[in-house]
Amino acid sequence: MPSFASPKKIGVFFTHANTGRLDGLDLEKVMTFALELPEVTVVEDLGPIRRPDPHKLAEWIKDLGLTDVVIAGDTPGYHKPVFTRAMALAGGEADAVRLASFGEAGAATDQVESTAKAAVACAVHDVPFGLAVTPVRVPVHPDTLVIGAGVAGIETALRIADAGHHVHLVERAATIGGHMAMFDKTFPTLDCAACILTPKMVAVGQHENIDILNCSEVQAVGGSPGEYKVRVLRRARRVDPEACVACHACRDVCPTRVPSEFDEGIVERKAIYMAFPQAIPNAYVIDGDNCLWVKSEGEKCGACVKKCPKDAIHLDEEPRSVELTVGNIVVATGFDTFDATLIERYGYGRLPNVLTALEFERLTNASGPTGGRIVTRTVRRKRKTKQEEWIFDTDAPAPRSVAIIHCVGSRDQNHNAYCSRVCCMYSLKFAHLVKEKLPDAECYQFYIDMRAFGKGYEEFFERIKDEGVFVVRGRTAQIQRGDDGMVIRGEDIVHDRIREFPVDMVLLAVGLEPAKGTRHLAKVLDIQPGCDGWFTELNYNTDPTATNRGGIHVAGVCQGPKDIPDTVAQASAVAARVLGSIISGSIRVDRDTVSPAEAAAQASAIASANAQEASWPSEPTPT
Amino acid sequence: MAIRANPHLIDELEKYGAQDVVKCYHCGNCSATCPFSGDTFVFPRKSMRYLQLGLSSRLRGNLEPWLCYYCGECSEECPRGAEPGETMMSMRRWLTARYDFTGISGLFYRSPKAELLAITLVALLTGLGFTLFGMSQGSLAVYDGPGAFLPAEKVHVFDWIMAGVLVGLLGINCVRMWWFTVGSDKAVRVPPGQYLKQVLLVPWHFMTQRRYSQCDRKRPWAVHLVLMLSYLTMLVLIMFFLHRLQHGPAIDWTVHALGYAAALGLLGTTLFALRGRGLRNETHYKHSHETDWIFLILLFVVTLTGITQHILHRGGLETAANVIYIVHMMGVVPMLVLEVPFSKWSHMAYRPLGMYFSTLREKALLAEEQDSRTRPEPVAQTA
Amino acid sequence: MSKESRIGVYICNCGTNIAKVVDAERVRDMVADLPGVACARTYKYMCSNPGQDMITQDIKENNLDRVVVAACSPRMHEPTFQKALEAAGLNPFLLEMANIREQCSWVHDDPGLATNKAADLTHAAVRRVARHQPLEKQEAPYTPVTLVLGGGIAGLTVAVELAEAGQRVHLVEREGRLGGNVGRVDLTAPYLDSARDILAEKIVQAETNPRIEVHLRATITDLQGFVGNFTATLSHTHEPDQEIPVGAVVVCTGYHEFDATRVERLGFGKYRDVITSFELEARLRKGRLETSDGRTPRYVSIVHCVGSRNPKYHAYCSRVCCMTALKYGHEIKSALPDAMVTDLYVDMLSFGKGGEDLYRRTSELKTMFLMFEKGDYPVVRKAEPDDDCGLLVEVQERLSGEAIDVPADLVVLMVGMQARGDSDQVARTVGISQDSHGWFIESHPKLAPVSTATEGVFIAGCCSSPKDIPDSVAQAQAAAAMVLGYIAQGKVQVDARYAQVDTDLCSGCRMCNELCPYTAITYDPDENRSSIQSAECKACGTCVAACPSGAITARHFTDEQILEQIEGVLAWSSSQP
Amino acid sequence: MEFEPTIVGFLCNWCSYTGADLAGTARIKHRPNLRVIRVMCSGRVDPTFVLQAFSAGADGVMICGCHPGDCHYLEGNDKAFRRFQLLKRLVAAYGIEEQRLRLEWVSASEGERFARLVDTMTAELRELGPLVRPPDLAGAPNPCPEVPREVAHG
Repeated sequence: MPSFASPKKIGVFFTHANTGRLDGLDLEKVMTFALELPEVTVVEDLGPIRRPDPHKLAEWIKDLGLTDVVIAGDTPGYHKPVFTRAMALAGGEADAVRLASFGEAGAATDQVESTAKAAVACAVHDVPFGLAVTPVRVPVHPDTLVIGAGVAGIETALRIADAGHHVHLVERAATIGGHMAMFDKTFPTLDCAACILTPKMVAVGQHENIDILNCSEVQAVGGSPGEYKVRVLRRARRVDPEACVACHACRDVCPTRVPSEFDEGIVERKAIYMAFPQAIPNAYVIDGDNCLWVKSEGEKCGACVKKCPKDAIHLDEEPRSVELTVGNIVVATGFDTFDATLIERYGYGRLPNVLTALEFERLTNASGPTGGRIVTRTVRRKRKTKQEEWIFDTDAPAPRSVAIIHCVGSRDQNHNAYCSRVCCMYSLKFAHLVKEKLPDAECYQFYIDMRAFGKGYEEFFERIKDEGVFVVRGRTAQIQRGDDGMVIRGEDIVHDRIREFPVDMVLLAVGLEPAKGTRHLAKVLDIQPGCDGWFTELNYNTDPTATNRGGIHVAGVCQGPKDIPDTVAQASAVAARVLGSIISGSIRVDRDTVSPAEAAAQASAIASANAQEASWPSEPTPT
Repeated sequence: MAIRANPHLIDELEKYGAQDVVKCYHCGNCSATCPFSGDTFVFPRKSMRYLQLGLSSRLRGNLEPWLCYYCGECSEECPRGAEPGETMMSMRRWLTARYDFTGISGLFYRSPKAELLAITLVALLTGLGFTLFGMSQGSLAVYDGPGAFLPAEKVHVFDWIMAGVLVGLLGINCVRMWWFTVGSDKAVRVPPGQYLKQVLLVPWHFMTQRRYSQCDRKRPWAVHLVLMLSYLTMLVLIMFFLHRLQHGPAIDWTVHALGYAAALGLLGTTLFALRGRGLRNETHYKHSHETDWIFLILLFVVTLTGITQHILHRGGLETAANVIYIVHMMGVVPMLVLEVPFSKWSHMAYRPLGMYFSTLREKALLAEEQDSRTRPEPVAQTA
Repeated sequence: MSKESRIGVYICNCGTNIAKVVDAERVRDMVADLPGVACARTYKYMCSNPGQDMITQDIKENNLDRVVVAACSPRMHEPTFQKALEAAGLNPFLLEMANIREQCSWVHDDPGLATNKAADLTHAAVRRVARHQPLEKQEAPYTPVTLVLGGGIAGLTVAVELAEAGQRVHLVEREGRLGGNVGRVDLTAPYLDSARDILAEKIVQAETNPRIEVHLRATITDLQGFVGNFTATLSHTHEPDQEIPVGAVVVCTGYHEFDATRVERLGFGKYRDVITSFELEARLRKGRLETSDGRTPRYVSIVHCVGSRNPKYHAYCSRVCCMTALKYGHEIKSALPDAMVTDLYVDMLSFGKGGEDLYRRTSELKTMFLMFEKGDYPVVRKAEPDDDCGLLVEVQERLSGEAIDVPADLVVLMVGMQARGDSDQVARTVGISQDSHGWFIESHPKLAPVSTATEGVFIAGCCSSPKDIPDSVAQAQAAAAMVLGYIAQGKVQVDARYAQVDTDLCSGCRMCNELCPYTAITYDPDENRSSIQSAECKACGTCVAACPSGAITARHFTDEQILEQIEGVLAWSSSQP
Repeated sequence: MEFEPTIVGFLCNWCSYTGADLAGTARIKHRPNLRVIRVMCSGRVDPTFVLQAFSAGADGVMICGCHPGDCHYLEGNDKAFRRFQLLKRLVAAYGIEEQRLRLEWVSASEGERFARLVDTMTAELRELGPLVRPPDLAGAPNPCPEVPREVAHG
């Protein structure tokens, strides 16, 4: 607690944890700065120490007569307990150990030094970093840009638009809805994803305050916080969504078939297509990469144009750019799933009945190729080319046994070291769907740790076990072609044995990865992607949606894997920030430019003001 | 009765080369990857577990490290980088130390300095001994025949004495291995008939490295087999045909052809292994314990001096041949005396025995299971 | 009804959700001939855009004046279809839904009986809708002042967030200090940031912002009114009660820790060196990580899932304990470099950002992890005199299959979260419901995770289920967004469903006056009549059922509508011919 | 064919109807004999509704509300409970067996309980057989004005 009664002697100790956050930082300069701060008597660089000895530290503190200790570095908290103990051993005030974290502010590379200095100044004065950095406020443009129209983007857009403010919703695909639109059911309540999402999609489509820019990508961002100038590239749709009535006439005459992205390639679509019947905008679109007319530069085909009763098709449409002016930008670009072909021993791509999670979502979906029947993939000869192809046929035999493998590409330092957070639960959901539709089929879960942490999740796990699903603790090593289907091999750790048995279908619980193009977008927006590629939030604990640039926010999975409830909550949270700035008419430009001297002065002022009335928590009284 | 966890076992194993064991979070990937992991012996995860918890009694009776040939697949696929393959390797070193009743093995593994010192000491003693012995026998300028500096027949007597001592030492350790892994385990009763029935497994595995060949990767097996057969050939030639090898200057192709092949085999494989360990170009070469280097370098030196000595002799440079011969013996003696019973070389006995004992255990457990199956089924327990 | 109505009936297949059990076509054929039915259709997904378009198109083309949708629960999609009616220019109250999914196809197996039931429900809806009247929604002003219950991290975030947007907030805290449970924590997982700094920032912001009024040692005792126009009564310990008008209420009352004495085998309360995670936090913070007799512990054992993931105590996972335990692994190793840490867990739930990384790094510190079976808690006992530790923790270790004795000088119990003891009182006061564990129920976990059944009352943070700090903060900000949404509009729409008194029929008996829980009914002695303030009426209908002269009508739940519905459900299936 | 009784259920919107929906989302199977009529509160259930249901052919009537103390409208279920005491006597006076009329508390989280209630009531009514409708039931006037407090407690 700051006090004028006795003079303080503050020691500032620098530590390193090799997180990469200190790259390019000239520590000498920060140390010199620290030594000039009032009451600082010692500044030491402890180097990359692993485990300091508390007794040695205590002696040191005693010898130097330190009253306060500031630990500074990229993750100084790791050394707080030992310094606290050393302080107690030295007979000092245990509470007088403070942290100056350089990682906290998520500063851009060129800001590392000034942020570090400011953090040290704040800790020396015992003032939280967030308080000392006076936010600069600038007027804000009332329009908002939302990038990505999955459930997060939709939720944010609706919250803002419902409050009466204009939203530009940019989506790369032809329809809004994102991944959630592909799902069949959602865990743990098992209500259908479409039932939850489609009303929201309809509301977005009808909302007078939202304009959907589909088939679009953000190309460039200029301007400054409060008034960003955004250039959006609108790729050619080639079908006017206003005119199209989704009568399907064009689709019927289109000669080109390609795998449907929306159905994860397990069924085909035409070159003129609608991703799914509930697509918003509810209109057809032409896939320029596959359309015969486009590929032949107008030489061939064009059948759809003749068929269209509304003259909605314009095959020669060119891409164009639009300029938008917005006050806030919300990034909600979501994820892509891990490429399962990278793990060869699972045989994905080689073995026809090894499916990824999204493929299974489409297979089991009532609007999927088999009307929701779970069947194995069977071979068929193409009529024209006589080539063999593997398809899902409604009449194909159902699998007698299904194995679900968790953590595919996740929790694995050879691929993604992080946990994808949703796979355990969706795997349990798959098991339930298999058991519900095929009560006689055997279903196995191969897992490492069952992460059923949300509301009602653990209960769902118990229910799945009651339904007769075998849960095996152990990761599967490989799947090989067997005499009759496939053979799966994994260790059943709890029962201390290797399990090797035939299965008809294997579902790979693939993890989540930042959506393709995330790094590029980060560059365009000048915000930071973290070490795993997910966008870095300004403060992990208190600012989970803000970025290092004022007025640019992140929502949903693009900040890190999340399930739907957490995504929706976070998406709404962003809306609070956006609405708050619009209602108050100004926006914080904070932490973009931190002046260490100013921060130090500010911190010093707050500290002396607080010396009279202590207001932050010291030793709490347990409730 | 619960077993007390011992956090310090990992520290001990680290001296034997274990690293990153603590990273293992028990996904079971390694056990399922390993083609040898089956119903009775599930490894390497379980062994890693014993190590993490510090269950040294379980680990001492564990045969599983001998069933692993370190193809390295488990380490490559490990999602946490916990190096199960290297852990099994270090457990083999630790077990070697446990089997060795003298304690010398443990000392060597824990302190490579001690091993180097011992090697130097033995080498110097050997050099001194053979020089004194040679001076008493003849002239340094004569390699073989009358007046030879080191007459082959007499040296051969020394060879046999050394072989006898080594076999005795190793034999005691093998018996200890049996006691730890089979004999003392009351849960497993191996009928004496089985011992006899399966005994051929030992030479079979020794000669063919059969099991190694079942790894998904074949090259390490091939290299190992060439090394092993070359060494064995050389051993047989030296122990039983020394006089025909040593007498010159004519070349006796019936033995020399074999000898040259074996020398080339040894030279090639040691060079290959040295290069691999240097470059860390394969998973099982990624981590090298000091004893691995010592062993390889010794073997290389011995091979090289053996060849040189032979060339010098056939080339008529008898004095030089004798000097190099002594240098050769200064490598051979420490290699055999220290490596065979106390260090890496001992695995030539423990591995086939490991196969043998594990088969015995497996059969005994199987018999027991069948026995219990004929008994009435106990009331099924609900999980 | 003089003129025959023109009713459109729409039966949804909901993919196969309904059609798998209920024969939608048969239901359609059965209701198609009922009096007043102008058209009847089935469709795969009625809630989809094409489905809704079909309804609006029909209304326009077939001149429909009433619509029945037989689909999912009206709690799910009534607003969706009401919007579809509005889009076609029809009053949204001329819609009735028949719940043939949640209450029919999902719970019955026999297609014949289920189809009959669906037909009955649809029939009833047709009969009822014929009696529907167009109703108009009313608007009311919105008071841009927000009441936040709970001064923990969630409540502080809501308050600061709203105040930064220029709005006034009353922050009510039961205790004498702000900060809540985060105030008892020293460092946060996974980055070991200072919890004190996090809180201090928020607390200073809350205390110094003139738009936030902090009420310490205060509770809410009453909440009257409706969204935008609530009156909350605050009761302070040392001051008289205070009534404040607020537009919305955000409940952030947090959690309470599990009482570890309930799990006897863990020895909490029996051995002084068995402590809870909060006690460990306190010792770490004081820099005195010692045993009860002042020794430096050589062995520290951490037990997960205490009170969590066990139906005997709480079946749910408390979500934060694993990460906290991993954090302790680091903290203990930092304070006591020579100590050996064991971590007894069930499943390691290190799922958040940075979580897996923390788990790996804690492993690298040679923390010994031991896995026990859910519900099979380890047993703590006193060590033998010749042991080098004070306690032994016996655990049936699943990854080795062995019974292991773990040495411990200090055993730390990761106590889970449970609903606060006073949460049912809070729930009753503000009109929200609780689940079987006592957590507050959100109106929909995915559609509206921070809204509740009462409009204008929101929940955020751990009071709805266990959460870590970032998730609580996100929820708090989400709640702030909901409030700002109202404020941006400046007004609220009042439900058109309320009770009305027909003054001609009212006898002035005043029976209803006493019944109304919202004091929405006033009696005029001059006229000897009662009347109802529509904005305050919440449409429960108790007064309607009680009125002896039948003078009160519940709009949209009139006697005749319900009687028609009763006859509708029974017309085809009553056992009597 | 076995007798399938028809039951009319009056479920309050906040607890019991939500509980019945929960039985659906959790797929807790139960007998299809109940026909649900949603009311905002169990306190809304006018005795006329019950008599009308019996008269129109119901074999049983089940009223479900929030548990005591949990009412969304504070004490509507309490009113329902008091009214029910009188209603029971009235129904008995018509010669209708008491098992045919039930008042139950089902919270929003009790999908399972709701399903079991439907099953047990259906089973009981199967035992009882179809309701023999008393001739004077049809067209009865509002038989049950609000009971004064003293009567209810007495």
